[in-house]
Amino acid sequence: MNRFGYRLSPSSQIDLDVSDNSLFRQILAGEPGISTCISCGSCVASCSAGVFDKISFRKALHLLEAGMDTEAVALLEGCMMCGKCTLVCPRGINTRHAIVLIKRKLNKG
Amino acid sequence: MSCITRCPRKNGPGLIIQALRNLSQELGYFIDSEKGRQQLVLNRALCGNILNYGYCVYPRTFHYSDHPENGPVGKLIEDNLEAVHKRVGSNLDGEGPGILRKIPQSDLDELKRIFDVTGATERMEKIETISKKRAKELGLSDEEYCRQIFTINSEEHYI
Amino acid sequence: MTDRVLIIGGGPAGLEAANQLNLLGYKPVIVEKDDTLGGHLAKWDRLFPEGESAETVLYKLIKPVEHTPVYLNTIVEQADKEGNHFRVKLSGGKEEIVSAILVCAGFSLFPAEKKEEYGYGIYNGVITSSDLEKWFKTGKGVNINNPSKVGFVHCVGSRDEKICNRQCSKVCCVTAVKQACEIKEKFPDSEVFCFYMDLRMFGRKYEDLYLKAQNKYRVRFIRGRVSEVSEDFTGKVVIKAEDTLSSKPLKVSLDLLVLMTGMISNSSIEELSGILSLNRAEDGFIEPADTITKMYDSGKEGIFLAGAVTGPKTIPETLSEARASALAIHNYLSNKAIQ
Amino acid sequence: MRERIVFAFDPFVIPFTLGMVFIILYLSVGGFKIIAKLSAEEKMKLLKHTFSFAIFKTLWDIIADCLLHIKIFKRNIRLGYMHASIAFGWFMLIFIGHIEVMLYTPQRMGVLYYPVFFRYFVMKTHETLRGDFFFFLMDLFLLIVLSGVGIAIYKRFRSAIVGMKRTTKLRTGDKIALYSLWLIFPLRLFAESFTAGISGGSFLTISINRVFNTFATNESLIQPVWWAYSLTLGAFLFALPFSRYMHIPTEIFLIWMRNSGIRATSSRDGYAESEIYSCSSCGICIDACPMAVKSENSKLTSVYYLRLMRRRLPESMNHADKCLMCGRCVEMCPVEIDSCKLKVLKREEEISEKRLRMAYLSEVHTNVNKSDVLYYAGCMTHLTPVIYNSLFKILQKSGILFSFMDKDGSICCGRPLMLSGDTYSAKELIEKNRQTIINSGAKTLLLSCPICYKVFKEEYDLPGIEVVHHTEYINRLLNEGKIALNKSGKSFVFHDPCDLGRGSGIFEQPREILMKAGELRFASEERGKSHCCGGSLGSLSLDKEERNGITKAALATLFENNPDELVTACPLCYKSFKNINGKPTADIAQIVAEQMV
Amino acid sequence: MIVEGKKKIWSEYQKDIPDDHYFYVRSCIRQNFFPASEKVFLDIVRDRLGLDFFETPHHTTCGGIAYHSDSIPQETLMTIVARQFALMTEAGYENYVCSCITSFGIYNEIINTWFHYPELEAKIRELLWEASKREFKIPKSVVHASDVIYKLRNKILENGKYRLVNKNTGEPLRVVEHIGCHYSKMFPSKGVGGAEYPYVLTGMAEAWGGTVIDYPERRHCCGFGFRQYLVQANRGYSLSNTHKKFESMAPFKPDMIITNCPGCPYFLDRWQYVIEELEGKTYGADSKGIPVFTYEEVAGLVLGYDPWDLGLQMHQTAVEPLLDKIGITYNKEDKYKI
Repeated sequence: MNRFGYRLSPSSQIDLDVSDNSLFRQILAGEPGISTCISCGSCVASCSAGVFDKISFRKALHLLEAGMDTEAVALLEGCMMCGKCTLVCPRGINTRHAIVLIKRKLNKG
Repeated sequence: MSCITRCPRKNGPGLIIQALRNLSQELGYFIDSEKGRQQLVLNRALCGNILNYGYCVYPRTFHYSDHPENGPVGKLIEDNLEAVHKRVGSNLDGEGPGILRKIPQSDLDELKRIFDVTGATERMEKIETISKKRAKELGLSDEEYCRQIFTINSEEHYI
Repeated sequence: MTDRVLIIGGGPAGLEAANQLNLLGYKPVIVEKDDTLGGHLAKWDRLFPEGESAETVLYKLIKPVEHTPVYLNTIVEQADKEGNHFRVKLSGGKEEIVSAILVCAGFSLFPAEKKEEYGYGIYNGVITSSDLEKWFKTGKGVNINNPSKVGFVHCVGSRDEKICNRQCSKVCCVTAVKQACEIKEKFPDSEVFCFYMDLRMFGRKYEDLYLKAQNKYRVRFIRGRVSEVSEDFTGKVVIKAEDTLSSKPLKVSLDLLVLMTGMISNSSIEELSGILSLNRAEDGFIEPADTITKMYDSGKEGIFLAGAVTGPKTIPETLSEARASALAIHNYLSNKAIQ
Repeated sequence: MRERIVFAFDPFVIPFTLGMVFIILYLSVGGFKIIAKLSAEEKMKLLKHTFSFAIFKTLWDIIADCLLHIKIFKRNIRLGYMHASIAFGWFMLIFIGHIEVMLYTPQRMGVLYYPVFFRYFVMKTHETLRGDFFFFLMDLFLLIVLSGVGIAIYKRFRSAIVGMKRTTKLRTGDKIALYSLWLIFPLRLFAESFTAGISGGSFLTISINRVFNTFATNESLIQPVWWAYSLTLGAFLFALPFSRYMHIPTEIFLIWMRNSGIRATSSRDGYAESEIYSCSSCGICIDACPMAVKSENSKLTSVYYLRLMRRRLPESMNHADKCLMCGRCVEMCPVEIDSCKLKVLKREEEISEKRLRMAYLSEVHTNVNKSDVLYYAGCMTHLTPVIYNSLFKILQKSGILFSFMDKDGSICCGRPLMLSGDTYSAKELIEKNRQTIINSGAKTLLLSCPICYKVFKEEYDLPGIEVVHHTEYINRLLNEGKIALNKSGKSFVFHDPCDLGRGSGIFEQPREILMKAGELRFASEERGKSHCCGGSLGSLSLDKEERNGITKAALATLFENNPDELVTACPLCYKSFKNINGKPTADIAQIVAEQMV
Repeated sequence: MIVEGKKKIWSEYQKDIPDDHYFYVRSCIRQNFFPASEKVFLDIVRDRLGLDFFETPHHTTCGGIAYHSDSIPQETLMTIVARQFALMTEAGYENYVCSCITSFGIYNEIINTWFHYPELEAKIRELLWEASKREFKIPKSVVHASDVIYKLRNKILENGKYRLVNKNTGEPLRVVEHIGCHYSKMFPSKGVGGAEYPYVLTGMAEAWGGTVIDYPERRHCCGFGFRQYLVQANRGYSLSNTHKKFESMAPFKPDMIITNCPGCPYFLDRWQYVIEELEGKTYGADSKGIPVFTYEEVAGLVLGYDPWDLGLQMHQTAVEPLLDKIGITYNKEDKYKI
């Protein structure tokens, strides 16, 4: 630590002019349904992994759209792909497809 | 307090936070959080200044070592405090009215009585006793404990 | 002698009531404080949910009552009950003897400059939904050239204790989504944001409009009330809000910010309610006798209510209330005739 | 019979010879490449298989599939005859050709082209019964092949006669190979007929010789006909690797490898490559695929996938993602290409980062109380509680103690994760479930979801524990008399869930149960050919409308003989049908629970 | 920017500021870091303008910082404030002026709380009597010292020697006005010009010839945050607030910053030094930092006081560039002569 004993703490504010949500746009191209998400949380409520781990597809979408890719993917890490979220989604979004696309895009670096 | 101007339901989020902090001190939960533990150094500094000098902030207790951001000018002011204050016309530790005057002991006693009567002293003692207990549990001397709570920031507050 | 009925307010409610009263054989008289009929509808471009043109709707309402006597730029100055008639003094020295009065004075749009933190009237990039509607209709009023980023702020002057209008104005969410689609239609490569607290798309086909805005036009809906608006060095409007769904504060600079101003009670209603001694709620809207079964009844004999004077309403609701009041007047006058 | 041409060579043989050399080289290089890509263990299997008695079964399979095409006969007799006649007929022509060379001109044994153009190089000296016999055979098989080619030509214009609604369009490579294939045998006929006067022939060639007597014996015409024959042969051989007919040689190679137990491990190389080249683009899988109910999706069926994979084009990913993994095309494919496995492998290659993802599993402690029967609902059954409630009623009635493994939230069985391509993380789930099951000390693992059943059966190593689906288990309870059903007047149709029927081979048990519960009616397509319900987790990218379309198509086949109630045995099928089916839909456990005595 | 829009809002927030007879209370922070400012204030109002500003030596801190750092409960704060009012009542004054914005916020908050909960006021009266045998009356009006200077801004201009104008280019200086959060954010009607566009400092700057910059983060907090600064571990948060403000005002290239709360100049000034040390980044036209002043210092400069009498040597960010811009004569040597 520097001689002052503290550092400039980074702002948690997202600047939409600068944030790069290219990953979100790629996923959107692959699964256009995610643009119709109304954040009702049914997916998170029915999530099998949600019982054990902090996993939230809804929040991941939001973080992705704000360009915070690493935090978004960290939320999807424990997904078991069981597909219950797709079954309960009132907007009929293929959430499982979106999660696969995210996992694939992420590994390509 | 910018939140008060903006709340469409006329609430005061800032005041609610303040009430919660007071509550956590009353019920003793403050000791379990990093920011809560800092209350000890705050009480000692602020209440110390008020009861001893009648000011919330007092130059003689505002050490450059604790406030390096005061910069070289701050260091210069601290090194020749009396001279600087005389130069700018303050009445440091002087009698009668004026800047940073010596507040008569009678007024300080009144403040002490106000502290006793309104529960401030009781609050300070509670913070002291609980903090001493925690310091002993952590096996730290009082000085080390204060140093720790004064400087350590786990920095997981902005995720 | 056929009964004459005074209709205060020449908006959609007044026009429809006049038409119905004509059909029922009465002689309605419309008093309108502005210089044109149609109220806010006349200043509107397209209506939700399917974008019908406001002009054609207005034409359909005005056409059947073109022969009805209308006093423009006139307000009611005094009205006293004489037996079962009313002697009504109108501004400009005119006078009418009528057997019933229908109050359909409508609503006023919330003056956006009262919401200081949104900078209406201070920053050029900030306009209201009615400004935008006027621009769509006439191209005049505000200048909008190819904005690349447009923001819509919901609940401006509604659901806000600070400006004493705690109620929801019902129509601005749908209007915002409609206008968002219209902006994307006109400027396809613009980015459109909607800042909302709750998206109240309550009616039929409104959800389809919302769905279209989401997947066809890719309007970005952010749940968070805009806290303040300012102007950056380049003249762009910078807004700050929190995306409460990812609990992250955010800021974005926009070329255009549209404030969805809500419906508040008509500015001239205070004086009118005094004249007719109607009882007003504390937010200024007139209280009907019974909000469920008797929306048309003002509680005073011979005086009836219709439309947004009793609270925010969509145009279909306003028209059906106008018809209900016309019928109520008919029942009132016909059984009065029996006595 | 003696040689007519001195050096037994004539320029017209060159195109054929070049073609033959080219195809032999191409095949050997391809074959070598495939074997090289196999793992050492797979190579051992190949060797072990070749030098064991099993090789005879492989030889029989090759004859049955590649020459006689028995599987296609089962599907459609005319289609079967067409394939068999050409394949077997051509094989016999080559085979007998070699015998003739061996008998009459043994010194020409090594010459590559000799057997093919035998009739040109020899002159008939005197009648021998043996000679006539061979000539007769050659003409007979030529006639058979010609009949096959006739049907093939006709089929190309009206494919319905062979029972195929849709087939694939021909690409340029296919066209060259096909048209040259069509020309080879008629030209051979003319060629052999023209020289029948010299080299002799049999009923076919001699009769044609006489018919065209005027110019048949004209010396100048013989050369061009043989040239044409050789050229078409050459053209066919050169075009072969770039056409669908490459499957002729590669299928033999494939059967040999498959029978020695080798399966695809990568999406493009090794065994997979031989599968891809064995696809004859026949298009049977287009009709088979439930997705093809929507015309755009028929472009995404397995045949097009294999084509794109063959040409290494990236668009194949869309096909791999959309596939329902229902296995119907694999079931119907005459060459038994496991395109589902290939597509899953393709998905696996997309998730390159193989690392631990389920860190939270270590902190999960599902305490399961000891009992013989352990019931695992799985994620889907949690969405359809009526199934496990009925099942519990049945178990209680038959006095069986059981414990509910994933009562408060299930750790997924791992199959959906594997289907999505992340087999590495799936192993973490499998390992966790495995420990829980083994620690519970159960003897039987009861499942109500076929998707879980298949993965528990294939991927889990559960020593001493019987994995059983609730249809099997209920049937056993009924047969042991633990429970009994009173027949209701209702008529049922049973929908075979893909993973239960095709996937795990359970067809009879559910039907036995339903026969005890009421009148069982047939669906137009059932058992191995049962239509996917549309809800399959196999597909990643199908959207809601497409799934509903598939469900409706499946319902059409199920309600062909309008039964009162549709019964299935999978929570996902149940949920997919329930929303759309007007008529009552139930899981088999429900029926049993309701009609239990 | 449509300036008339702002003027319309300013016209709605007319605050009545008494002309004379004030009971003056000092600010702890101002006395510590900008002592000269308080001296100049009294010098201007008493000597130059002859107004009656009474200061009793018995008044103490209002305890605001301790209250906002949650060190003392609300009753204690209220009793201390009650004692201050008692001193005023004993001195026979009715207009209360405080030099600190935090205090101004405290007084407004307490008076408003008592207004809504009279029983609390009664309880505090008892506690005060019990502790110090004093009686108090609620002041007729409570204003902040900057309101007074705002009211006298034109008088100061008349006696002024310099104006906030660039000497060589003749252009008005680009001034950033920063209003203390507790001035009008809690009670907009208590601030001149309301909470969104407070006019108290703008009025001064424009009266004395400068133009005010409206940058996006103009209403953002300077970062004091009480316990966010007093405890070293949290200072990172405090620093990031000021950093955000400077990043937002940088494109406008301001010449100076004028503030009315004592804490803000200390942080806006010192954090520039720390940002330069930590991030190596400086702001301002010639990137030698933006000098920060209290309104009294600016008033003093306009009136022609010697910069070193105004205590400008106690600033960390150099003020000389600005003095040269205005054309104020000063001699370098005795900047630090004590």
